[in-house]
Amino acid sequence: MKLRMRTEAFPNPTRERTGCTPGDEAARGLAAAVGKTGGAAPRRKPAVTVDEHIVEIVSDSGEGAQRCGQSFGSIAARTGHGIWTVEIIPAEIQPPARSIAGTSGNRVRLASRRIMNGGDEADLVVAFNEQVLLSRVRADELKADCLILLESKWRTDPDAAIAASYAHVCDELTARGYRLHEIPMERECVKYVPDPRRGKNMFVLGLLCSIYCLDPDIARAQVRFVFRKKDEKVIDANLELLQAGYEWAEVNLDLKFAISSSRPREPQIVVNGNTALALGVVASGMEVCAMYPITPATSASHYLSDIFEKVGCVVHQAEDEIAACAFAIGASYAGKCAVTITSGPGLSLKQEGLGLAVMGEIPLVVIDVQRGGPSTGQPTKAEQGDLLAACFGGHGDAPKIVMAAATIEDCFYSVIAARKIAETFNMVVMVLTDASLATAQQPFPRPHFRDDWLAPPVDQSAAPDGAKPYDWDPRTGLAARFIPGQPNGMHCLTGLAHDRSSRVAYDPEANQEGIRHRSLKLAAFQRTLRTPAVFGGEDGDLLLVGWGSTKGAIEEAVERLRAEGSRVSALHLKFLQPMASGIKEAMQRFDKVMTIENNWCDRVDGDLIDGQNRRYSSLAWLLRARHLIDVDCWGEARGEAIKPGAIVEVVRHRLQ
Amino acid sequence: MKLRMRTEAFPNPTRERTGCTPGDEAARGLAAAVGKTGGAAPRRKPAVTVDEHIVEIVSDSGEGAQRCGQSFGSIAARTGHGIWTVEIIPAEIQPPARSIAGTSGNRVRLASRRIMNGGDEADLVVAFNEQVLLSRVRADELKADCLILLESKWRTDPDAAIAASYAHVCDELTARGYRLHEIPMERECVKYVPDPRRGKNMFVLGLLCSIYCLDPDIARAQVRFVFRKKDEKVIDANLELLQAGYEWAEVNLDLKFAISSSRPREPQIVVNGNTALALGVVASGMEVCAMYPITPATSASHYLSDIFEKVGCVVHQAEDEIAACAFAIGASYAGKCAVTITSGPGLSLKQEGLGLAVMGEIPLVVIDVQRGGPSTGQPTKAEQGDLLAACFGGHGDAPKIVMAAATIEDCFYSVIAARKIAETFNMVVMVLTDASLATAQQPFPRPHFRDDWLAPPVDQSAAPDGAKPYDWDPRTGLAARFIPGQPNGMHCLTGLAHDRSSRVAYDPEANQEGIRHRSLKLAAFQRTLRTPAVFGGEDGDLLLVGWGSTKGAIEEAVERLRAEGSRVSALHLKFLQPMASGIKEAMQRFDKVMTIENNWCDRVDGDLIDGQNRRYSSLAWLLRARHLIDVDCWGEARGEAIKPGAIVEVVRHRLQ
Amino acid sequence: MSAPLTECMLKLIDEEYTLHDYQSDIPPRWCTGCGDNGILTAVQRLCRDEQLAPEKTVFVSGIGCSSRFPHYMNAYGFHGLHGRALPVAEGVKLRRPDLHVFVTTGDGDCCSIGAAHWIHAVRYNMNMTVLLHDNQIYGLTKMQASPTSPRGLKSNTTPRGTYLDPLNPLTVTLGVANASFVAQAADWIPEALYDIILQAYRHKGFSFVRILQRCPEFLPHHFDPWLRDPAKMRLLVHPQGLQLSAALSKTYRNQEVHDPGNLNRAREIASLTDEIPVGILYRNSQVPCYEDLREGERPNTPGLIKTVLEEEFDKFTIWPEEQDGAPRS
Amino acid sequence: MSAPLTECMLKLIDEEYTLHDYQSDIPPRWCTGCGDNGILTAVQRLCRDEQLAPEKTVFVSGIGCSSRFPHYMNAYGFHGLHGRALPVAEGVKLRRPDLHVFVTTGDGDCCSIGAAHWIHAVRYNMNMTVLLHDNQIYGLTKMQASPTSPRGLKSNTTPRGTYLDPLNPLTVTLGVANASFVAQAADWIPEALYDIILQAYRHKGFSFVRILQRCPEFLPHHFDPWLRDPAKMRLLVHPQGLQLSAALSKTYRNQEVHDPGNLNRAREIASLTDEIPVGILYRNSQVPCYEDLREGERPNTPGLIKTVLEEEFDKFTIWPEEQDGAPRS
Ligand SMILES: Cc1ncc(C[n+]2csc(CCOP(=O)(O)OP(=O)(O)O)c2C)c(N)n1
Ligand SMILES: Cc1ncc(C[n+]2csc(CCOP(=O)(O)OP(=O)(O)O)c2C)c(N)n1
Ligand code: SF4
Ligand code: SF4
Ligand SMILES: [Mg+2]
Ligand SMILES: [Mg+2]
Repeated sequence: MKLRMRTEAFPNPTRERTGCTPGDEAARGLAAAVGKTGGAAPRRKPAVTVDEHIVEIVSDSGEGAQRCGQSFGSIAARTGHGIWTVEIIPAEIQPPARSIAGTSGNRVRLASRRIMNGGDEADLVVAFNEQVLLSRVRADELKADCLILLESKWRTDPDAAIAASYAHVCDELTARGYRLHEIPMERECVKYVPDPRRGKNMFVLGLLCSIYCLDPDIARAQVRFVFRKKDEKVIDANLELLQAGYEWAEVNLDLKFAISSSRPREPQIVVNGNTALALGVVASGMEVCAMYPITPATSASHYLSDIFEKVGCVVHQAEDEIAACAFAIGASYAGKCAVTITSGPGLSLKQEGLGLAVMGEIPLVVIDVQRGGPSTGQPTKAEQGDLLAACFGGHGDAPKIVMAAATIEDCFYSVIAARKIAETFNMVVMVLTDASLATAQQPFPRPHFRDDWLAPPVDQSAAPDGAKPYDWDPRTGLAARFIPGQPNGMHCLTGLAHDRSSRVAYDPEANQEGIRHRSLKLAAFQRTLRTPAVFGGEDGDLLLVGWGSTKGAIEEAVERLRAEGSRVSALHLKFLQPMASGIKEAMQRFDKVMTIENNWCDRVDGDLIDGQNRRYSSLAWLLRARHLIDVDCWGEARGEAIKPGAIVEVVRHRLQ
Repeated sequence: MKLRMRTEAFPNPTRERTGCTPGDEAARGLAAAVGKTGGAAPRRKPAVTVDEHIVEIVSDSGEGAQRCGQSFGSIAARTGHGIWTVEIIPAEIQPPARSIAGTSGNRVRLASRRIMNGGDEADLVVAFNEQVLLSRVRADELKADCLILLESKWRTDPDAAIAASYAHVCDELTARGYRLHEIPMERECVKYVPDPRRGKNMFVLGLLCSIYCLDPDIARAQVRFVFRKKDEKVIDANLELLQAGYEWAEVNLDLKFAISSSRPREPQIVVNGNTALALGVVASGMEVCAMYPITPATSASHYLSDIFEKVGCVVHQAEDEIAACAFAIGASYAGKCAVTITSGPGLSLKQEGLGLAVMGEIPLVVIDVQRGGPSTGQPTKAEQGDLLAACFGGHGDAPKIVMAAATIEDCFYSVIAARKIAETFNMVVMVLTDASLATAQQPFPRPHFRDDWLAPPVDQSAAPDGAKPYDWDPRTGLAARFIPGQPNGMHCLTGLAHDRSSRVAYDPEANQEGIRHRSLKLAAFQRTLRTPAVFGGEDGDLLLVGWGSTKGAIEEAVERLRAEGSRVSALHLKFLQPMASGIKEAMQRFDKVMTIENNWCDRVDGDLIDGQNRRYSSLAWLLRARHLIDVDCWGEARGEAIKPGAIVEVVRHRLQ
Repeated sequence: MSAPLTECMLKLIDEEYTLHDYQSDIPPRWCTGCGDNGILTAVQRLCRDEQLAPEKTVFVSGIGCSSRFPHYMNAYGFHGLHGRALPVAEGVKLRRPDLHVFVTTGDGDCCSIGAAHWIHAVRYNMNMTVLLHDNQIYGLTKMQASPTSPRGLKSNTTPRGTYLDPLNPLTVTLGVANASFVAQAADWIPEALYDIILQAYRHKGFSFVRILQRCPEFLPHHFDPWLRDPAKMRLLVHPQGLQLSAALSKTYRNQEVHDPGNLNRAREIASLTDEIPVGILYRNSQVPCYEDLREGERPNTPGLIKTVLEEEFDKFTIWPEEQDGAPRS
Repeated sequence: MSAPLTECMLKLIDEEYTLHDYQSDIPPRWCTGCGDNGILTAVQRLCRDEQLAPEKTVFVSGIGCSSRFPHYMNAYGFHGLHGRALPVAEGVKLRRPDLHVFVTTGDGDCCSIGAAHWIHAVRYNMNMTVLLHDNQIYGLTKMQASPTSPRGLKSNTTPRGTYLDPLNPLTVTLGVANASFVAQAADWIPEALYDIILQAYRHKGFSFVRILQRCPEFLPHHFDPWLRDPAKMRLLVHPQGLQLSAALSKTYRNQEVHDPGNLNRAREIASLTDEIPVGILYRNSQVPCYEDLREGERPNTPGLIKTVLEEEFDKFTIWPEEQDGAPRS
């Protein structure tokens, strides 16, 4: 059995295109426009060439910073920059205005090359009020000398307290070295629209296009696209605001950055991880997705609900996760391999059902978009806390396959692979992603549809004479299963211990025979896995091992560290249970091995924690048990993606 | 904080008493009786002195073999023998008569010394028909030269097929070397009772008392006790049958075994593991047990339902396991530390609830009487399959304490300890037992009640000014909790990430602070644990490590192996998460370390299984990860207690 | 278990399934006198009379004595998890309308641990026949109280008697939106049992039949009052409902003409405590089935999947320079 | 959050709790115009008028916008798991009859994932007040259909509209044995809301109040038809039920005199689809409370525990030779 694994980064042949080229058509058009509006003639501004920038746009939720950021990201991507966008999600549904907990927006990292994570602190932030700005300062998300573009209207706010707070924040931040630019956003917007609060975000988009020398045609096309469902008047108004922002920046701002870009040779798609998952479900040929709403998995189901019916398939919102799991099992049993999508708490509830699928050898795909735990934890935040529960969560001996998506592209292909594995081995396959992949966007090569992604049609042919539903192959543990409708295949599937004929097995031998063969399938599958490649050097002082969404950050950290001369490499695992062969050998080529995981492990600093009681990160635990190598770990449970810079820091420290 | 741990075997001062003493009062009385009934004068029979015997009584279910066996065990115990009884439970609720799946009965191991497990194959079996006898032969439960006492009526059964089958089985078994004695049980019984099928079991009890020279007074007292709720007529009839059996054996059987016995100096109680658990719940001072019926945990709840109301407490049968867990959490939250009792499938369902208790730091005791898994598996059979699910089952980082009861006595004290730990650390404490402890009986010293077993009364005093509900101690992670009714302690407990005031925590720091402290409590508790003692020698060639119900079998195997001269020792763990310090050092003193567990691990014999994919037994996995020692494992998933002989075999083989 | 292929071939010739074709080679393992035996017989008769192809028939159950049912049918069986039979059956039916789906469940399985699924299954109204084997006790786990156990019943978890009045599965079901077929039968009136199950099977939608079932093992004389005195059984008769044979209506004189279309009266009848109503309490053929509402207009062919995927990809695509740089809307 | 001790002392002197005493220092974080705000106000008024000691009052909830409720009360709060508020509340109440227990839950929390617990909580009839905030949508998770969403409602999981008729929480509750208090209120009639919650609180038993609650964020105009046209609201009035102020009965002329003792009529009223009934549908003060039925005759003192344990030990004891070798019965 061959599976198409798409873990390696996609080779990205490009043609170079650098510097700000105000000479081009579009810009001249705008310059002219600027002329027309009779402002001062546009000054020729030298664009500072940078390799990358991280830009944040933050506002109260509902003010459209998210849409602005996403559009900015798309424009940058279409212009040919490498991008990675991260949503800044308010913790509350409807937080009060100008509140720290309510900060909503988007972070866009744009670079001259393809990038695989959200990067470190921001270089430039656009804030709609000083409170949301503060929340980013407090969270240490801004570079020390970060550029700030702040709505200036608050300075003169009728409410004295607000005006004071605004002034105070401005003074403090300037004092602390931030480069503050106050911008009369609404004052400018009212010139074009009645309610400036709603139009602001497009004005800001214009500003940013000017500052980063983005192709105005693409910008306009993007705005049209965003408002495609609205009528012409709305579209025109927003185009006007875009232009106004662009002009205002050209005239009033001394900020221009040139980031070289190169349009890819082949088409790319820009989606977030959850959208990629949903597309993967469609592409896998599965017909049923049974789910119960839960953050952050739900948005995948939302998008899937939208498109799945177009291919005649069903998203079933069940009464709870247990029903969703049972429903999916029923559909799979009847020949329609199904998927159930959930997040941590849902995974805990499905454990019993998963055990039944294991026992009955019913193929099933389970997607867990991990969030902050334990219990209800931090529903909107990122964490990699469910690995051990995915491997060992159910009672009894219930072997499952556990894999994790490492990139947004991987979310798409992982689902297709999972369905194939599930139906080839009649097993439960878990796909782990997390909140950081769920909402992050990044371009990747547009997939080329292949028929072999799809499930074959349900077999309804008669079962051979005397064939048994669990006729386990002694070498692989595999058995053909009979699907309702197949003449001659009638049997009673049961969660009780059973023999090859699916009859309840009371004697010790029959029980062990079943357990042995279900376990054997995991080994059989393990033999099909390729040893993952080491990123960096084949040997050295330190090997960082990771899984899931941390891949981009870890590899970027490795690049930086190697650039400094450290002999650090990285190994990223797609399959966590079972694991590919050769991992031990890879680890042995390094003096130290450490996992980097976005989950908790005890720090050994306190006086209580020692080798006898330290609780390790999940992957470290698995590697130690399997390979008896002293795998150290470093992890955070801060509810956000790990930054490459943080990893660099940790490694520098460990290597001292 | 000091906890009373009762893992070490109890010192058992005794006075010797050996040989068969037909000269004593009781026996003379019987002899006389024999005379009266005009049978041949009782022949003086030399009693073969043996150190121990394993006796099985098997019948169709409903024929009373279980009652006979239990009584036999109690009489032997009261006579001063060491005993261990094991129930032989039919796999079906109401199996057809004379069927193999329907075999019901009891196995009694009686010895001259205290014994801690059910031993190996049987020396003598009493069977009510040849089919149930066959089931024991097939299951390899009988010694090669096992003595068989078989009801003979089938030989002349009107149904030719039955008579034939009977004759056939008799011939075959005799041919195979079993020592068969055909006994006209019913023919004898009809002399005393109208329905011999119902009285048979007491007749057999009489036989056995004669064969094993048990004190007739004690036998009679036992029969009176068994039928204490029945009227005198019933009691007398059964006493007559007892006597008849005794006489018949004295006259017609050439079998007498003398096993030396010694009445203990202090009172002992004889109960099974589930009864011990229920007594432990009462003794722990808990007031609420919320459960949902599930085999094999239910019988504990049955007995508890019977006695708990006498102390004004409640067993609540909830609508399902999730509700049972939530109900217990509610009671604990309100100051009444509660217990929820379940088995594998229930544990899987409770995972989400347990995560909440961890997050809210609500003390909770969870008892899991493990059964055969996965899924519905083998509900009535023994397995140790839930260890990893107990440790890692829930999503997110949910540290719990996991302990296992090693003996029946330990079932009692573990519950008391669990309640104390739970309330001292505001944690979830899991107590693992299994089906083999649940139904096995053995005498242990009658506990001396202590007030400090009980929970202190609920604190309703006002909370100190400005005190916070989660004011974590930076060194131990402990925080005082406020219980409803305490003035000044009002707060909103939440499953969301929260700060010291129990307010929803949105920022990274607060989230990590909570996770860190909840994890720290595990380390703080770990520091209170004593290093378990090695059984056998302090160093050697092989260390066997076990947990839970396998203790008796492992240690007996070690005794035998050491008697052969092998340098084998055993280490038994009561706490699995966290584990005591010093275990690594103990393991390092041996050339090889191997766990013995009643759960599945891949055999390395096949061509597919290798070090890269072998699935280890649960404890082996934990020890390998923690201590990086190449801990091997051997386990079975045969649904029954592991036999000391099996362990001896395995070890001999590994040591070659 | 599975009849050899040759036999199947023969079937195709003389088209006739006999009772034997529905009996698995595992002999039923219920206690003698257990009501489940009678229900099994009735269902096997139904399959024979309706000539259901065994390979097209699926029996889904949970866990319990009653849930052993599928093992004794020669058909596809799914003996799953305690309480989860209904969602499994829904999953089976959703994309396989060609399959005849039956669910056998117990009073604990359906009304206790499975209660949420039960309520929602009624609302989904998928086309399946649900037999609630209500023996008012937990049989398999050896006699614990069930939600339908009468107040005061002594059981192993209630040695001094249960504390609460029993849950009434009929009134609960009749309180749920989209209830489309609700009936009650008793295992000791096999003729009515058969007729009711037959109408349940023929009803397109979620047919819920509560069957009062004897458990001689644990509640030997539980239903004696009703067995002894037929007058305590109220038979619901109606042209659209149950019609009694002469013999039956001679024994059971306590009859009520009840129109299964009358919901309010159905609820009143369901609420009877002393008398046991037998018959069809409610039927509404107008309620749509979830599987029909969710049926795709077009079959999910590879071609269709490709088309839709490409459409979606287009929305998110960045085209190379050569091509139009603008996103397509 | 917790008032300093001194303040508590003062309380003991002038005995009077004010509204302020029930407000936590966390400002409610619901959307402006969210019906939950009105419910919070009504409950805080209730606590004030009934002078409930904050430390003796416990608010238990599940997960959802509505389940944030306990954070905003100055009392003990338990913001637990999605769907599990009721069993938690039962556990709290069982051994602490001295505590006033309230449950706030949502239509998804109670009627979807929590449905089994809901059915059984009604049957247990423990003395607590349950407020079902029914906004007919999943709010917290951003607009998915709920079981009570009207058919055709477009939501994120049903972009083409929901497929089924809504579940009716009133008819379901009225179908459950031991139902003892069932009422309906609407957040936009605060006066009736308050009166109904007050009677619910004063009823000894499980008081179930379904509150139609506006969710302006996701269903801005959802209840407009009923808001615009008071005639579409049917107010249930009765000496034993709701009594309307002159003002109220002037606006809401569509009134029915309904005796809360009449179960059959209650079920009919509950089944109304076009009109929204407001008031007390059913009340039965005779149903015993589970916590009373389970109350031990004797308190579990160490002395009693020792006595009972020794009794039990005796049954299983083997005495040393010196003592009587016979088991004690
Ligand atoms: C999750 C889970 N909980 C509990 C059980 C144990 N169990 C098996 S059947 C059953 C109830 C049986 O009663 P009922 O549903 O009425 O079926 P009956 O045996 O009476 O036909 C229970 C509690 C289980 N198998 N799984
Ligand atoms: C086990 C579990 N499943 C799902 C969720 C996600 N979730 C949180 S609230 C909610 C439903 C909210 O709707 P409702 O109960 O009506 O409350 P509302 O927000 O409308 O007040 C869901 C599905 C969860 N937190 N836990
Ligand atoms: S225990 Fe009761 S329900 Fe189960 S098989 Fe026996 S009689 Fe039937
Ligand atoms: S989303 Fe709806 S229910 Fe939730 S707070 Fe806002 S308005 Fe209220
Ligand atoms: Mg039952
Ligand atoms: Mg809602």
